[in-house]
Amino acid sequence: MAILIDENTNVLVQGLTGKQGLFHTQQMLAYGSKIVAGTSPGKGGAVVEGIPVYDSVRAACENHQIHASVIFIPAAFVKDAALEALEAGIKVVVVVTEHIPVHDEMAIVAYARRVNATVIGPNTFGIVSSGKCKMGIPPNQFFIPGSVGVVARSGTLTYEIVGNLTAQGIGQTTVVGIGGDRVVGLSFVDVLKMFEQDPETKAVVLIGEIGGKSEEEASLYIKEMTKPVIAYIAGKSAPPGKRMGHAGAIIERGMGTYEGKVKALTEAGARVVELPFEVPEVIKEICR
Amino acid sequence: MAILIDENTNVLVQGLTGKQGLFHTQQMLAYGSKIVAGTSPGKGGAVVEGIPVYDSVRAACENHQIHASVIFIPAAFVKDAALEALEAGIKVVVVVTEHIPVHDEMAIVAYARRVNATVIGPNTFGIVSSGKCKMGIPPNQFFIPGSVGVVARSGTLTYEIVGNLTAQGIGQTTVVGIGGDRVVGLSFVDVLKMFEQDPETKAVVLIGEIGGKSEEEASLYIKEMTKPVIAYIAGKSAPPGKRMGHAGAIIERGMGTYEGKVKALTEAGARVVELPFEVPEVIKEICR
Amino acid sequence: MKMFEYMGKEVFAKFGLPVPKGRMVANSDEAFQIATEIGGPVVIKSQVLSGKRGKAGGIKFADHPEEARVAAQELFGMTIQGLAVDILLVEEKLHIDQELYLSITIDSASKMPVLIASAHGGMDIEEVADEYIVKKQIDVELGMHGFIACDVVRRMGIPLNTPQGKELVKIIKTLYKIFTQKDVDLVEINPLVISGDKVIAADAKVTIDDEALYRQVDLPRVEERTASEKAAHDLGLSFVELDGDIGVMANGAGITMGTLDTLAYYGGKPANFLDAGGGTGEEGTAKALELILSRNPKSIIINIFGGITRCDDVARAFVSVKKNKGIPVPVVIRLVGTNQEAGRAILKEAGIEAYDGMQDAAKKAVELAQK
Amino acid sequence: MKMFEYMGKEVFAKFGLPVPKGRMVANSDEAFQIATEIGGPVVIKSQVLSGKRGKAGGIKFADHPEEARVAAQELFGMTIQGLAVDILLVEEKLHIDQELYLSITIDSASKMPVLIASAHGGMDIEEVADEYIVKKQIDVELGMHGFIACDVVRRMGIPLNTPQGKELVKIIKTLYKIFTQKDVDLVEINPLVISGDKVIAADAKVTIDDEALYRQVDLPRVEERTASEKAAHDLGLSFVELDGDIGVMANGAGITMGTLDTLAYYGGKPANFLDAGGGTGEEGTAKALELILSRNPKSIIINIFGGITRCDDVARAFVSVKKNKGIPVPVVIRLVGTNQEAGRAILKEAGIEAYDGMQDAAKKAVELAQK
Repeated sequence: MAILIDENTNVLVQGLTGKQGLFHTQQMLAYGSKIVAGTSPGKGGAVVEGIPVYDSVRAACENHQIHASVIFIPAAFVKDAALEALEAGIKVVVVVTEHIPVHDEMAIVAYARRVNATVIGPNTFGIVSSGKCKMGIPPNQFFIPGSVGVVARSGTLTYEIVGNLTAQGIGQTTVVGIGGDRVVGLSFVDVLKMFEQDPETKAVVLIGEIGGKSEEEASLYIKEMTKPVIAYIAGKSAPPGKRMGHAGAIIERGMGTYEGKVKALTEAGARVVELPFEVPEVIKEICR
Repeated sequence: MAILIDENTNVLVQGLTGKQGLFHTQQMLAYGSKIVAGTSPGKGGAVVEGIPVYDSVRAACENHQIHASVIFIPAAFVKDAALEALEAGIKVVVVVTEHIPVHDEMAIVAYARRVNATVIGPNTFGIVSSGKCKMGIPPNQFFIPGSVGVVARSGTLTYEIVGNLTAQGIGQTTVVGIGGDRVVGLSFVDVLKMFEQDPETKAVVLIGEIGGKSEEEASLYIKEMTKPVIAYIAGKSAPPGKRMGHAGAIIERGMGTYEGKVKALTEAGARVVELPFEVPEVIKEICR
Repeated sequence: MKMFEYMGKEVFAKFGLPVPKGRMVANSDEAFQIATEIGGPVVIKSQVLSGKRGKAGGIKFADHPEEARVAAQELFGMTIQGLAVDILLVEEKLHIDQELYLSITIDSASKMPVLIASAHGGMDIEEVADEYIVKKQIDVELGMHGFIACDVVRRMGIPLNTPQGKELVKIIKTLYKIFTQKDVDLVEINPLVISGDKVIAADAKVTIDDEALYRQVDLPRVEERTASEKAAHDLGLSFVELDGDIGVMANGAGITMGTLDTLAYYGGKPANFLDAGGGTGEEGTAKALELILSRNPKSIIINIFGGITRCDDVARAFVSVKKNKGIPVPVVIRLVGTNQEAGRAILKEAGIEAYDGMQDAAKKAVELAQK
Repeated sequence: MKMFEYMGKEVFAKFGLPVPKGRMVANSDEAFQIATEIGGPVVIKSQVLSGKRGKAGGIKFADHPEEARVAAQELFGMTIQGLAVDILLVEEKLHIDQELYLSITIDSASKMPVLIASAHGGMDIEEVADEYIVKKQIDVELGMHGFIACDVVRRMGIPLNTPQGKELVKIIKTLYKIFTQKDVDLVEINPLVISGDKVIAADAKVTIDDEALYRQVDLPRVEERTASEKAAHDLGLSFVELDGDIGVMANGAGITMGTLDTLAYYGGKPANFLDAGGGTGEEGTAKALELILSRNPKSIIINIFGGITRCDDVARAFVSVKKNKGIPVPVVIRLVGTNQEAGRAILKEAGIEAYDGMQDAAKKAVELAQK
C-alpha cells in the first residue's frame, strides 16, 4: 500500500520532450514508474524513450488509461497544462514547475476542487511511493520501501531527511512534497489524513518551515490521529521574512513563528525534533 | 409526499417589496406556502405582510433556516440574485422572471450544478406541491392534492390542463414548470426521475412544445419508467419557428418537429394525446 | 438579433480575427471604388439575412473594377427569399486551399456553449457525416483555454505545428471571446478559409441574444421583423400571420399553440398566431385586436388563462376597445384564472358571457367562422 | 513587487476608484505648485515602501502653498526605517467623517482570495477585534458579484440605502477587478475615508505578484532589493545578509534554513542566508561565492543535496571558480544526490574531499570558523 500513486499507476508526462521533462522521464523510468504516454503540442506521433507522444492530454487519454500526470512545462504555460489534465479527467496532477503566478495557482486549485481531483504542488519535488512509483524530481537512490510516511514543504530538506532514514534502514511508504508556494493543491492536513488511513504507514514525518500557518492547521488534525507524528520545522535561526501588509497580520493573527509552530505541534502530540538528522533516532525510539 | 417542496419548506422571496413580488407573495401566503423571509437590498429591517425583509440572502439565512427561494426581480438583476441564493446555500431556487439573457442563464445553471442545487426556470410559472406549498405565479384555485405529477414547459397551457384535471377531481402531487427558455435549470428528465421516485405519484403528465429536443431526451428516460406518462405536445398546427444557422441543424439533426416528438414519446411508451382536454380522460382510463 | 455579414466581420476585425480586405457599399459606384482600392479580383456579396444566398445567385465575382460595378448593379436589383438587396459587401477574392467550418452556439441539452468545427466546411456542411464534425461543450466557469482550442484543432485533423494550425488555435480563442463578450447566440464562420499560410473568415453569421441587447450598446441594430411584427413586439405581443379565417389571441405561447390545435381539431383555420404574453393591459389588447382584425377574420377567439395576467384587466381592456373602436365580427371569450370573478362581472355588465372551457370556446369560434 | 502609494493610486484612478486630488512631486517647488493648483489645505506624504510612515513623521499637513514647500523640504531630508525619502505625494486634505479599512489578499489556508473590510479603519486596524472585521473568501470561478459586495457592506454595518453604502459596493467590485486583472498579491486601502457623501481611497498599498510581472507590462517597476540582492535574484539566488561569520550556500530554502539551524546547534553563527535554488550553473555559483565572500566569513559551508541540481554541475562550477578567482577561506563541501559520483570525482581531482552528511559538514565549518 501507499497513498495517491503506486505500482499500478499509469503516468502521463506533460512536456516530455523538453530538457527537464526528458531528463526526469529517464530518471522516473529508471525508478520503475509506469510512464505510458507524454504530451507535447505539435509533436504528436513521436516516440521518445519508447514512450508515445501526443498533441494533447485528450489525445493521450483516447489511447491510454491514465491515472496521474506530472507537468514539466515553463511557468507561463502551466495553468493551461494543469487545467488540461484536470479537464481530461486525470485525478492526480503533479506540478513540479516553480515561479507560477499565484492567480494561476488559485485557478488550478479551484478547478481541481470542483472536479474532485488532487493537485500536488506547484513548486514541489513531487511524490514518491517508495519502490513503486516516482512522479517528480527527487534523486532515486534515497527512496526505499518501508512504513514511514513523509510530507514536506521543501525539496532538498526532504531528500536530506529521507536520505538519513534510508541510511538507517528506515523505508518509506510515500513521500509527498506539497510544494513551497503560498497556494498549493494538497495541504499537510490532506496528506496526514491519507497516511492515517493507509494501513502500511506506521508513523509520519512532517517537514515544515517557518511562515504561513499550515503547520498550525496540521496540528488541529494531528490531535485526532492515532499514528505517531515526528515533525521538524526549518528556520529556527532564519532571518524574519516579509509580511503582507495589515491584511497578512489580520489573517495570521500571530501565527507563523518557529515558536508558535513548535508549540502547536507539541500540544497536538507530535514529537518535534530540533535538527534534521534527529528524525531517524526518534522514529526508532517511537516505533520500537 | 411531493417532490422538491412541501408543507415544511421554508420559503424566501427575493424581491419581496416589488409590485410583482408583493402581489404573488400575498397569493402564495393565501395558498399556504411557509414564507419566512424576504430580501430587498437597502430595505432590511422592514416587515411586509408580516414577513421580515433583509438586505441580503445571507442576512436572511443568519436569522432563518431557508430551504427554497423564489425570485421576483427584473431580468437584468436576476443573475446576481440567483447566484446570491445559491452561494448562500439555498438548494431550490425558482426563477419566475422572463427575458433573461441566455449567457446569464448559463452562468446560473453552471453554478447551480457545481453547488448541487436545483434551479427551476428561468421563465417559469414555478412549482406547486398541491395543498402544501406554491412557489411562483399560478392561480391558486386550480391546484388540489392528488396523485398525478405534472411537468411542463409553458405556463398557461399547464393551468389549462391542471384546471381540467382538478375539474374532474384528479389532484396533483407536484406541478413543475421547467421554464420556457432555451437554457433552464431542471430538465424534463430530472423531473421525471423525481416523480418516478416519489411514492405518492401514480402517473405523470408531460406538457411539451414543438422546438428543441427536450421531449426527445425525455423519451429516452420514459422507456425506463415504471409509471405511466401521458404527454401533450403543443404546436401541431403552429407555424414553423426560427432555426439557428447550420449549427442548430447540426445539433438537432432533424429533431424538434411535432411528428418527431410524438413518435419518440409513443415509442418510449408514453400515451400522447392530441388535445389538452383529453388528458383527464386518459388518466382515468390508465389509472382505473 | 441577426447581424448582416459585414457587421459580423466588423466585430471580428475589432477582436483581431482575420477577415478579407473589403467594405460594405450602398451603390455600384462605391463598388467600383472599393474594387479599385483592393486592386485585384473581388467578390460582391448581397447583404440579406437569409442563408442560401449563393445558391440564389446573390454572390458574384469580378476581375476588374468595371466588372464589379456591373455585378453590383445586377445585385441591387435582386430579391432573395423575399428580401430586397440594399447593401453589398465588396471584398478581395480569396485564394482557397481548404474550406473549414467553425461556430459557437448554445446547446440547450447540456445548457452550455458548444463549439462546432469541421475540416469539411462550405455550403454542404449540414450533409457532412458526424465523424467529421468536432463538437466541444465549453464549461462557462472554466472558460476557453489554449488546450481546448488545440484539442479541437487536433480533432479537426489540422496539424498543430503548421502556421494554419497555430492560427486556428488563435481564431478559436478569439471566437469564444466574441461569443461571451457580445452576448452571442450564434457565431458561425462558414467557410473559414485556409489561404496559403493564412486562415481567414470568408463569411460571418452572428446572432445576438435579443434579451441582452440592452447591455450591448456598442453593437449596431438590425430590424428583422416586419413593421406590424415590430409594433406587436414592442407591446410585448408575439404575432405571426397565418392563412385561415379565425382570429386568435391567447396569453402564453403554449396555450396559443393549444388554441390553434383545438381550432384545427374542430375543423377551423386560424388567421394568425398571437401570444399576448403576461400582463397585457388596455393598449396591448387594443393593438392585439387591431392586428387580428387586419387579417379580416370571420370570428375571433380570445383565450385567457390568468396567472400573471389578471382577468379583470383583460375584461376591462376588451370592453373599452369594443366601446371605443368597435369590433365588426363575433368574438368568443374564454376567461379563467387570477381575478376571474371580477373579470367576468365586467364582461357581463357589457353583455358578454365568458366561456369556462377552451374546448367549448374553440368549437363556438369555428361554428361562427363557418356561418 | 511593492508599489509606491502614488503608483497604487494611479492604478486606482485608471479603474475609476476615487482617490484624492493630487500628484507625486520630486522637489519642493513642485510641491508648492501642486498645492497651489489644489487651492486648499494639503497633505504631503513621503513615498517609501514601509508602513508606519505616519508614526515616523513622514506625513505633514499644510494650509498654504508656501507651508507645503517648507514641509516638503523637511520631508526630503528624512530617512524612514532606513529608506531615504526621494518622492512625495501632495494631495488635497480630506474632510474625514469615518475611516474604513478594505483589502484583498490571498489566503493560503483556503487557497482563495480573501476580502477583508472593517468600519474601524485607520492606523490601529491590527488591534481591532475580530467581530468588527468582515472576511469574505472569494470563489475565483464564481468571481465578484454585486450581492457579495452588498453583503460585505451590510456586515460592515454601513447602510446600503445611503450614498456611501452604494459607493462602497462599487469600490469593492472595482477593487476585485484590480486584484484579478493586475495579478495583485495585496491591495489594501487604509484608511478608506467617508467624506460627506463620498468614499475616497486616502491610502493605497498595492503589491504585485513577482511571478506575474512578465505579463503586467503596463505597470511601472519598483526595485525594492539592494543592489547585491538584486544581482543575486537575477541569477536565481535568494540572498540575505546576517551578522555571523560562517558563509552559507545551499540549494533550496528548506535545506538552507536547516543548515543555519545545524550551524547554530553547534555554536556557529551564519554570515548570510543564500539559497542557490535548483540547477545553478557556473555563473551562479561564482556569484554566490562572491556574495558570500563579501561578508568576510571565517569559513564557508556549501551544502548541496541534488535533485534538479546535479552534483557534477556544482562541482565543476566550484572548481572553476576556485581556480580562476581563488577563495581565501576554508570551504566545507557536502555533496549528495543526482550525479553525486561524477561530482565527487571532479572535486577529488581538484584535491577536495566532499562530505556525506550535513551534520559532519556543519560541525567542521563551525570548527574552522572558531580557529
